[in-house]
Amino acid sequence: MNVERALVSARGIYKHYGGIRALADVSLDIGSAEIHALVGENGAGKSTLVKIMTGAEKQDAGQVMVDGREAQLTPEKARELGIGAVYQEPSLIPAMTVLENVFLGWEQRFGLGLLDHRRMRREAAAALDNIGARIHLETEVATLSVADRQLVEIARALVQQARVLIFDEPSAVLSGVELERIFNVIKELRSHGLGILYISHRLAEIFELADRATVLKDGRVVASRPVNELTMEDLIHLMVGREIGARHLRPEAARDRIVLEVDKLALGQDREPISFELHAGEVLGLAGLVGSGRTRLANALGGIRPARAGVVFRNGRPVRLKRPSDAMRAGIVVIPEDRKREGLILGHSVRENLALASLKELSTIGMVSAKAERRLASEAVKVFAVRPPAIDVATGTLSGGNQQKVVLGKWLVRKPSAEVVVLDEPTRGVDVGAKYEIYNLIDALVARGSGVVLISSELPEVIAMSDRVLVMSAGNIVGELKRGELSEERILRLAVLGREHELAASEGGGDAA
Amino acid sequence: MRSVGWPNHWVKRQARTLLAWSLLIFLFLLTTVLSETFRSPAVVTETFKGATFVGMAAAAEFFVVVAGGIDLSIGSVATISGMAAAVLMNGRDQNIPLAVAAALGVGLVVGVINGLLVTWVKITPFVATFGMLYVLQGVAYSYSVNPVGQAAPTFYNLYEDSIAGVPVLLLVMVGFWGICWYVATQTAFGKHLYAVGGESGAARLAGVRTTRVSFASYVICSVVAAAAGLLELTQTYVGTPDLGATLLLTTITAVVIGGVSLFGGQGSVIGVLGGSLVLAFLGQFFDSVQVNAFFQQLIEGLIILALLGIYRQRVKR
Amino acid sequence: MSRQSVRRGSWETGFAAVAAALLALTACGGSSGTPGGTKTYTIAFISQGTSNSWAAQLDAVASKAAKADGVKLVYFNGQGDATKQLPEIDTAIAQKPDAIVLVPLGGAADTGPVERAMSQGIKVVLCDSTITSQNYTSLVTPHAETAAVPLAQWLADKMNHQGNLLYIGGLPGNTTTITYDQGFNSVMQKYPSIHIINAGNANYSISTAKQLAATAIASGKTFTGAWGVGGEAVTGLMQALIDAKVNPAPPIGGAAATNGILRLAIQNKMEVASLQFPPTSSQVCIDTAYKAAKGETVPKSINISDLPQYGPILPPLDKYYKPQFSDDMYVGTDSVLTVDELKALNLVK
Amino acid sequence: MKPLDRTEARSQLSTFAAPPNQGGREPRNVSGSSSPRNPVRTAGVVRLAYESVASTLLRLPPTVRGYGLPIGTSLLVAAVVAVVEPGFYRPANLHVVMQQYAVLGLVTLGQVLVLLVSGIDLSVGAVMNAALITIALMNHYNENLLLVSLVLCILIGAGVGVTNGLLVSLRDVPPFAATLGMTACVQGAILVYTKGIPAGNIPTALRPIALDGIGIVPYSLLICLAIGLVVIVFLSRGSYGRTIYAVGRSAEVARRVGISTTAVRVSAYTLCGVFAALAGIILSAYVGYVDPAIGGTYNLQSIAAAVVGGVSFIGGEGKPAGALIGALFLLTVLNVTTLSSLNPFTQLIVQGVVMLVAVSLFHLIKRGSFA
Repeated sequence: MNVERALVSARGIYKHYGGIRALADVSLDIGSAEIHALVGENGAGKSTLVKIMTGAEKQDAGQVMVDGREAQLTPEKARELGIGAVYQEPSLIPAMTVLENVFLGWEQRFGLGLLDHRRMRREAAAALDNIGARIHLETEVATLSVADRQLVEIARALVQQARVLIFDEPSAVLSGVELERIFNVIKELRSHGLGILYISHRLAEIFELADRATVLKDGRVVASRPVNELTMEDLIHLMVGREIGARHLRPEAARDRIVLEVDKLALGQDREPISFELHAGEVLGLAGLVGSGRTRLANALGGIRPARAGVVFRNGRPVRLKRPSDAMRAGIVVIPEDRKREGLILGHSVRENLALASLKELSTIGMVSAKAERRLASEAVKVFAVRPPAIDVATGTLSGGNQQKVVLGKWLVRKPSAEVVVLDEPTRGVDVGAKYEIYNLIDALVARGSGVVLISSELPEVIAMSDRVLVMSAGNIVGELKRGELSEERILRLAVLGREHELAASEGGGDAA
Repeated sequence: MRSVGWPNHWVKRQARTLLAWSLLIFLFLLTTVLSETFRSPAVVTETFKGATFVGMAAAAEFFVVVAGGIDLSIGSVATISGMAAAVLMNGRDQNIPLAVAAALGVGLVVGVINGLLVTWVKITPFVATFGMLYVLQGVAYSYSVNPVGQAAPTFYNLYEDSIAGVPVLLLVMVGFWGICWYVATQTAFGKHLYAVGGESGAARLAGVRTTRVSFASYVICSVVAAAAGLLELTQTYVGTPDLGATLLLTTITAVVIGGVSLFGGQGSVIGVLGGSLVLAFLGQFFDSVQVNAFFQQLIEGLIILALLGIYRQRVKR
Repeated sequence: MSRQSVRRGSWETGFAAVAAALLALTACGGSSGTPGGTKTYTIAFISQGTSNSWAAQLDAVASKAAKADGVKLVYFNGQGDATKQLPEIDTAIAQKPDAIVLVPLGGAADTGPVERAMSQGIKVVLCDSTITSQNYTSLVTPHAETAAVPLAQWLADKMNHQGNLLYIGGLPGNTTTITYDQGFNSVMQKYPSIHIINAGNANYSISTAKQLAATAIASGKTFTGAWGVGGEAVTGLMQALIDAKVNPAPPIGGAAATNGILRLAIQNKMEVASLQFPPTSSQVCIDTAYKAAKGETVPKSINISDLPQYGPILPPLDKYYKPQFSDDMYVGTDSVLTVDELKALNLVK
Repeated sequence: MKPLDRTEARSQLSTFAAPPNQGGREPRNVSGSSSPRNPVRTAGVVRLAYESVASTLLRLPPTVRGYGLPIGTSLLVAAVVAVVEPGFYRPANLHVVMQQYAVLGLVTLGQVLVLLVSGIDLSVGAVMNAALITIALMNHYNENLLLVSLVLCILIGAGVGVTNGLLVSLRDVPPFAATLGMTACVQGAILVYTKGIPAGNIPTALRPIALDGIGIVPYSLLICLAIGLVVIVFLSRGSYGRTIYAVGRSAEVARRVGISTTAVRVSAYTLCGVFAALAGIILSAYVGYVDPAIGGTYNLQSIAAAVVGGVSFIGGEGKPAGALIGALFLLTVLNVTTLSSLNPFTQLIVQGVVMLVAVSLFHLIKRGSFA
């Protein structure tokens, strides 16, 4: 694409953070009516580029051109020039209303700074309507679901007459219907002539959505081509620089011993109680849309948010799960979805994070043994292949994948080791290399006889890893699929439509879409 | 979780403000029932007038607190601005404009310094304004330990004058609170204050100039505090270095009773007005009903804790 | 979310219930009749309020005096806080009392409200401390300025008019502090050989005074005399000298005499000259206000120190010290209140 | 040729001098001086001075910055004091400083615990007052109850702390407001109980705690340092310390590893209350006379000491040892200004300015930048 036609283009961007190179000579064009995908492993520099193109950070060298002219971007300037962004971590103020958030930093006013409430209300309502979002304007954002928050952010970009819209991994927090909705919105926006920069880890999405893909690796552009000239293998190759062979399936677990039995666990009002069993050496996939109750179930098992009723048996004995320490005592471990908020203390060193769940074991008369702690941390760093393998660096400086390894390490180095491990989206926001290391870890877990519950929105991952899959929808388990029955369509159909439809569909001959 | 709004979302959002005002109405009724002396318009009017100084200082503090900061120096700003105005007025009407300008100028200078210390040098607001408190007190006392200056007659008559039976002071206050309400709710800047106090990172991404906003909040705070000191001069006639010393805690109490979250990002001007009136009417309650005065502070404390217990603040993550 | 709103609901209900109950309760005891016959005068007593033991004794004496005079005393609690007391004066004016007795907290700041009261024909008696203007009915106080003179003179003489004088200040800006300093300075400027070492302001706090004095004493300077503004400063000074084992202790001057200061002085054989700054003066204040309310002419200024029972306290101190009473009792309070009344104030051991 | 503004020149120069792909250097030195979001165009000279200090400090190796600088700064302060006010080092004065330090140090230790769990305690002064009143009233008639009264003081401190902690952790009340309300309650209760006249005695048997000691070192200081040592050790090495830091930095993560955040918070406030009560006892012993406003300035002083010593308001940042040094620094400034026989009002200004400069310097050392 030539520069004249591009709405926004980056030219030879360099950026360093404290001696670490984030971007080097990166150039990129976003044209009108184009969906441009930006892919790359974690730490490849995608987020940095987004920050620079939205004015949130300043490049060390290079230029950002808008309509062919060089622009000194600040967040306000970028907005004025029509560059909008939907961030991975929502940039909304929870305590403020939808309306206030949509127009934050872009308030429409009469003279004297008086706000034109009527006009803002009208425009916001129109924008939300446009993308099919049914959200009340006076609702406090704190009470909205993640998907709705993203819609609010899109509405925000729309009222600000953005011509270029940057999506920073929306699919990381969405799944299924919600994602489909966002995709439709994005395509609709393209048809109106907007330029879209779409960032994602999920390569399948790129092929569904994008016109063009740019691959970043170690802060450099390694390729920028139209999507129809690319295959999935090409993309993976470009991103990681090596082929990753298809994972071969683990031999099916011998389902002899039940390590966890969940009996009529009530997760909320108007929800059917949930029952299932988990065997030693088994990976039980838990699929479903975001908000289908998967995380709620995980939190109930971890004692993080106790269930309202029901019993959980460990090795046949009922256990109380009123608080996290109960679960820890019962040998149940829940690896949380949101590692930055729930999994790690970013200001702590890797060693301190790793030791956090084992404080009691490491202490005698209230004093933590420095030697035992170092031993534990060094061992974990080695076993979980944390890079760099230093135990005294601040956890916040690690990449997403390595942070995730620290979270896993924190829970899995505990002695005695947990027999039940619940992994909530363990590979979200993790680069391809780290992903496979995490899969190997799951293999190792089941090999030593633990039962694993794997919650994931990435269906290929669920299918490849699981011995059995439970599908949840609206807080209920709507179906169980054995290994032989697993396919993306079946899972998705269950997740979206619920049990009756699945039955009806299969009776009617199974003409799946 | 419902994504469609409730019909009572307004009540929910304004719950704290409503609570403060309910308390005020309750106090008002209680005092009316219990005390004969209170059933006089003059007494009620005086109580309202009595709330102006603390109320204005509370409004000043509101702007900083809602933007996520705190200003411990407002008492000394009010003191110094009052002294400066009294000295410059020196009892002469023609000096009023100069004196008013100087008093507000004092506020401006202190506000700019506070703002710079917090946003540029990046000292915790608590410590920056605490240090400022020391410095300003020292400056005030170094200038004079004795009362200084004299308010001009036209100026101090503001306290007693009335237009069509309505005290001028109350009109001034209605105007003042109106402006504060306007700035906080009807302007973009007001929205930005809440945004910066609520989630500064998100506000920055949304294009709000967060540094500028929190800087401005300190400037506004000090200027309004200076205006409060100026207004107090209508009541006292002379400038004195020891007046604002206890203002700080009273002010913060009013802000807290008014339902402003000290975590920032939540609260309303009308709530703060309610909070400062609650304090004034609570004092009036004790004076009118002649209850054992030793209980006053305890009851004040219990009210604060009870309200805070009811409010349940949203903790920032 | 739902759990939270349920909770909030129950709090609100509870709050409303308590409020309603209180309203109902208080509604019963509201009315009170106005006595017929002779006019009952109303005096608004704007006190320093619930802040320190001096104010508490002042209040107790005032209410006793009001009963004796048959006047209705309306009490205003200044809570020891000038900003809180200021608006109370104007509310008091709005209640149109026959007279106001004001114990000024912000002496300078109270100028405005007092002038407003006077302009409405309300008699204002200033009790124990003055304001900046001269526009009031009567001022009842030991004349701190003149009363400080004999004490300062005593101290200067004891120092043989030379050497270092350890000075602990009061509350800057406070009228009593200012007038007191004037009296002190008027004496000391006659003696250039006396070097005043200012250790700082104690803000009427014993513990601050003690810490300042201790630091000054530790600096190694020798002091031939010491002066404290306020009873708290004197007490802190004495404690510091005692604890630092300064022997012999330099002579000490300053107000105001409590039983405790006398006890310390006698027990440790210290020479202390002090001033009666009696909380009992509120009796005179109320009486004066009553007379003024009745329309009698009252003197513009009543110097408490001129009254025979309120003179300066110079060594020997034995005749002033009352071991049966507690440290907090100001010298002279027992001359007005009975032992039972003192007991009720925690003042009897 | 148009004369260049100094900062402008600098930034232009550095753009050429340090091509980004060379790496290694901190980029903030390059772009920091001309950030467009800066609220004010700052005077170039001040800024330059600032940054040269900042970059000098930054170039020091981390170990020097970690241990060397605090020690170096302390030595520097000690040297400055020796020149400005040599009287500071007189044994008698050191004795007085130690007596006063025991009180401030203890309160500061408590305050640090609360600050570390992202709280703040403004009720320490009230607890100190309550301690003094308790001792004075219970020993008014006889001194047999001394020990009982001391235990009661500690219980009161603990009670206030527990209430603060519960308000903060169970009802999510902002700590500032909760402890402020608590102050009003405690002071109010004192008033109601004493009717404004405390009228008791500080028993003479209590006084040696603060007045006597080994050489010039009073027992009170030994108590303070012993407690300080325990706090330092437990915060750096103990599992309790780990839970405190974890809760302060991320309560949610802490909760998920089975730490009861409520228990940790409440314990921090409780210890703070207990330390404040102890400080109240020691200060009572030191003053030796009933002063119902004994705790007056300790709320703000203890917070200032902690912050000067590097404890942050956001929780989980800072060390008790630093706070103890901060308290020493603060007390030294107060002592030296008192000794200096400056005008007391000038003393106030000096104290304020020194505090601001000290905190700024600390930030400078820690972040290495003012940008």
